[in-house]
Amino acid sequence: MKQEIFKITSNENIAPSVYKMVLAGDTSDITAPGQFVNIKLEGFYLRRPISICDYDGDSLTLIYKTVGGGTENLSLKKSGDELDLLISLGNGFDTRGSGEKPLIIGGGVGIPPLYALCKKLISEGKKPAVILGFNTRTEIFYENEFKNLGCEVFVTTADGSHGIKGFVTAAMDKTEYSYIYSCGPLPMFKAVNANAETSGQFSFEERMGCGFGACMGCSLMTKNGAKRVCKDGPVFEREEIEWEALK
Amino acid sequence: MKQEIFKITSNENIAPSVYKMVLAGDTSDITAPGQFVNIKLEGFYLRRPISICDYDGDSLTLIYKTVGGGTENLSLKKSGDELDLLISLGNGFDTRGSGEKPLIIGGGVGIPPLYALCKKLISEGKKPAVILGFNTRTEIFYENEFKNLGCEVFVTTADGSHGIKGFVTAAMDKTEYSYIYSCGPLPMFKAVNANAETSGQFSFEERMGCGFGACMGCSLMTKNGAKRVCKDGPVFEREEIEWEALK
Amino acid sequence: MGSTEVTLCGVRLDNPVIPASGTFGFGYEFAELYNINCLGSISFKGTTIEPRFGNPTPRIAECEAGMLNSVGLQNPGAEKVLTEELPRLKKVFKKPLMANVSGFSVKDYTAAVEILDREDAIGWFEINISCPNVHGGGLAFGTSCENAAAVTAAVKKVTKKPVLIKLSPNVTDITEIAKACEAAGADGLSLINTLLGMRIDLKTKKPVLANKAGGFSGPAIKPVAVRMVYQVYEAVKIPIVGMGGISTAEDVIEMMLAGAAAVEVGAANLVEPFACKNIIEDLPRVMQKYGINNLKDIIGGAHNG
Amino acid sequence: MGSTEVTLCGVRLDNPVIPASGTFGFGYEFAELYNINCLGSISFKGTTIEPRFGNPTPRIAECEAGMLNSVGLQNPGAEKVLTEELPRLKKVFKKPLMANVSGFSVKDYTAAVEILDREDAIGWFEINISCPNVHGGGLAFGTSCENAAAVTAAVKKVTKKPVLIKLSPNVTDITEIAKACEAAGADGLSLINTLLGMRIDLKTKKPVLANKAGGFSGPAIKPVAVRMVYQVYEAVKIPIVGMGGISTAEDVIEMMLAGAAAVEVGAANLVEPFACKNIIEDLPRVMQKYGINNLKDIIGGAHNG
Repeated sequence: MKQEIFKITSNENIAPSVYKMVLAGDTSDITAPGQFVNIKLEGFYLRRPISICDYDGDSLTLIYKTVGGGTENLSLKKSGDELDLLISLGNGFDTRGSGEKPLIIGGGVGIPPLYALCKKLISEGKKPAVILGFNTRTEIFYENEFKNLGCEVFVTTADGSHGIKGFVTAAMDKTEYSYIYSCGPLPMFKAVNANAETSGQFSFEERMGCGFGACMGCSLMTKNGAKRVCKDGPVFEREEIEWEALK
Repeated sequence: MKQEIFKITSNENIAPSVYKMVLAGDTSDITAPGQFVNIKLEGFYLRRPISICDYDGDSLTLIYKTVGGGTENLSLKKSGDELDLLISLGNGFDTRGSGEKPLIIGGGVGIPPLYALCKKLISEGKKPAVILGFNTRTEIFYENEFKNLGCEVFVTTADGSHGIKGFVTAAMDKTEYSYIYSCGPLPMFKAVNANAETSGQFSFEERMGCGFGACMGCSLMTKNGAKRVCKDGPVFEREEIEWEALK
Repeated sequence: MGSTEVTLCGVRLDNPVIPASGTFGFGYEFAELYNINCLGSISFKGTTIEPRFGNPTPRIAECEAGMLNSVGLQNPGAEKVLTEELPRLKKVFKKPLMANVSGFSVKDYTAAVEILDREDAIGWFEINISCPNVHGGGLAFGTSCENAAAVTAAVKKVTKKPVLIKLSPNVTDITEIAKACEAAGADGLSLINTLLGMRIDLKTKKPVLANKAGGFSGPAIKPVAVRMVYQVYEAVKIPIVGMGGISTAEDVIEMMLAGAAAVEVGAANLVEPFACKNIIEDLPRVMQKYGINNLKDIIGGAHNG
Repeated sequence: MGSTEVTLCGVRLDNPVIPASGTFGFGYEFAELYNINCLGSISFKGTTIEPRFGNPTPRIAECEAGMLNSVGLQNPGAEKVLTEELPRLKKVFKKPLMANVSGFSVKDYTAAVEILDREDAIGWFEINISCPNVHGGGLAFGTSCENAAAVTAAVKKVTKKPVLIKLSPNVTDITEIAKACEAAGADGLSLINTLLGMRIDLKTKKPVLANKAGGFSGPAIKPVAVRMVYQVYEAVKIPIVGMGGISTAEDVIEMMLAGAAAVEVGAANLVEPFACKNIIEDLPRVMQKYGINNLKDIIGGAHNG
């Protein structure tokens, strides 16, 4: 973890209530896709944790949804504004055990961290397939970005207005897979877990105090004991998750 | 009283820790020199009351000293920034009973509201004399501005580094006067009162909650009962002040 | 558009927003700024049987997201309030008023209530047993169940108007005091009064307030207020007027969900003189945003399920 | 340059800045960021005799100028703290530690203290009788003079190290509890623990925290903390560790003027991981600004004259 000042390069609305922000700064501390940053915003006491969607040596892409005052404030930031970030928090995804054809399953604003993961898997010579779940056509984002990486992409919409009608699980039998990587809401996790035929990793969300393991605010009880979502997670292995206890 | 947004035209350092800010906006609510504005500053709960130094139809001059976080914040504001002001608070000076040759006595950052007063007295055909008291030469401001109005100006410095050595009282016998107008620290008020040979008005300062008479935070006991410095004052007549009780 | 109407002890209010005693004087300063008849009611400046100047100045200090005051119940006394202040206030405000009364003995309270009771425009009494700024005064009543009950019972004997008791948050268990007041006949409760706080000036190295400590109000104290309203709602059946840091329409809804039948807005009036008006005008929008049709339906809503 | 050295119960500290229990874990996360040997001491994560997961999540909520937590004393239990956490912590921190201990019975406290007492690196015990987040737990001790005294006396019997008692602010009169602890043999007092607060989510219309209420910390509570430290300083002779919203070097000085011999920094560590380091580095500048040569000379300075 480092504390770094980043400068906003762009901040645009890409879907209803969903924004894409690109920032310039030192990203050398990032060790894996699936890590997140924690952003200081003037007038808000707690930082706002946002998962890293993409990064290279000196730039960072964040995709976030406006769900309250903090993220609304973030959405008003302009190109040139500076932000105080704690960068590269959490464990991120481990790509070592993915096999040749991992399946990436993202729901709504759970999708962003899977983009950098997908790029990494491809760079390792693997052939990930991708399922992106949305409620409806208008909410879709990043379908083309994933397609442009060259992977097979299935889009599901709950109302059938685009792609496959239904939840992400409706696409899970459309492709063979060696492993699962997932990020999204808890009900989706449970459905994915119920349908999964392989091991996998799931990236969790929880209300956080610090974001770096100090306050124990975001603990999750796992089969290996209490874990901090912010520090020991946010990514947990399918086998260690206490599926029955999740709510 | 009105709540108005003003835009800063300039904000410059004119003496150690003393700033002059000019703002553009609707000043039509001002009824007398000696009134003040109450300024909202992001990050500070209470507004900051600052006396009006000068005004015309669409501009306002404030002179203030940085004495804490709020005024330091104010000193960092730039031309073009907007401020939320409650404007024309307090009673201001009454020029009706001043006679032909009123004496204006200001100490340090008590001086600013006396400038608009001086202009008004002159516009009424009176011939005010002015005593400006400072600790030392480097702290002096507005000596020339008062001189440029055409009045007789005496400057005193406690260390004698400029003008008459001593406090403002050291200049009170240098001129005849028909009335006194004074603004400055309490010890100066007491000295002026002890030396005064006429009636007069004194502009008080007190820690305020609201600045417009609602909270009773800044009350002053006078011979006419409890008065609110912000609403019934800040200007009180020499005869109504409980001089013995002041501390 | 949804309805903002609520009822407090049988008296209807157009909306639940009431400026809190001590932050709105007797209303005139605000009537210069806007038509104050948009308010649900007004809890006017705390009145005592005798006139009071209050504490020495400075009696205001700034805090992070709030302020301290140690005004100490400055007021012209019940007789002058009745004969001078209320006639002026009634010219600019045409709805039932809330009469905030403080005292230093049970007799002080009843004597002031008896005087003010002659005024028909008073819809409720709000008996302040929790002022932190008077030595040996109201706060002693607010921290003891017996004393709180004694004041409540005595005041109930001298007026037929609904009596609300304003509670102190500076206690170990506010629900005990609340239950004691209810048992003694209180028609409702107001909470919270200010927390007791202090600031020290680094330059003078002394407390900022001449009285040393003072009452802490503003958004900073809202979480304590919401918690106490929530607790008291579960402890009593009488209605609660919730207050403590309310500055926005969202805050009003949060406090009502915790259990408040109406709310008071305090410190916000001092830094934003249009605060109550802005909140009232913003309520319909915020109600719609959160799917609230009828404001009174959400009272205590956070306790369901 | 002035001296920041202070003494707490006979143990010297390079400076009075101590991260507060529950906001600094066992220090490793911060040791990755900076050399934590700049700290005066560390009050490590509250330890109980048995391992605890704590309360259900969500257990964090944001407030104006502060936050709520309802963590509920998550910790691996005294034995594991002794054998696993402290050896790791001692690798990165070479000064006397403050051992924060919680419990649900007098025996819980003494059992945990007996285990930790084997660790020479522990300079003080800080006995938490005020955690607001455990039902029937520590807070019951913190709101009763008898119980507070009983815990104090029992712990004093099982250790020779100085014992500080951490007090709850959620009481009518904190000086009564303070005096009871002093009379029972406490070597010092820590205050304040968190205020009990609540936030309600307007979308779900339920409390944000799964546990409903939680402990309120951050700059918002500083005026309450300063007031209580000031009051307790006049009530007891034993030293006080002051805490509650401290985020800057100015806050440290304000708290020491109120009567604190040392201070703890809590919530600030969570939003600004370098908070303690920044405060310590800024202290000499702020001391100079306010004419303070020797930091220990200002302890209780606001009471003079």
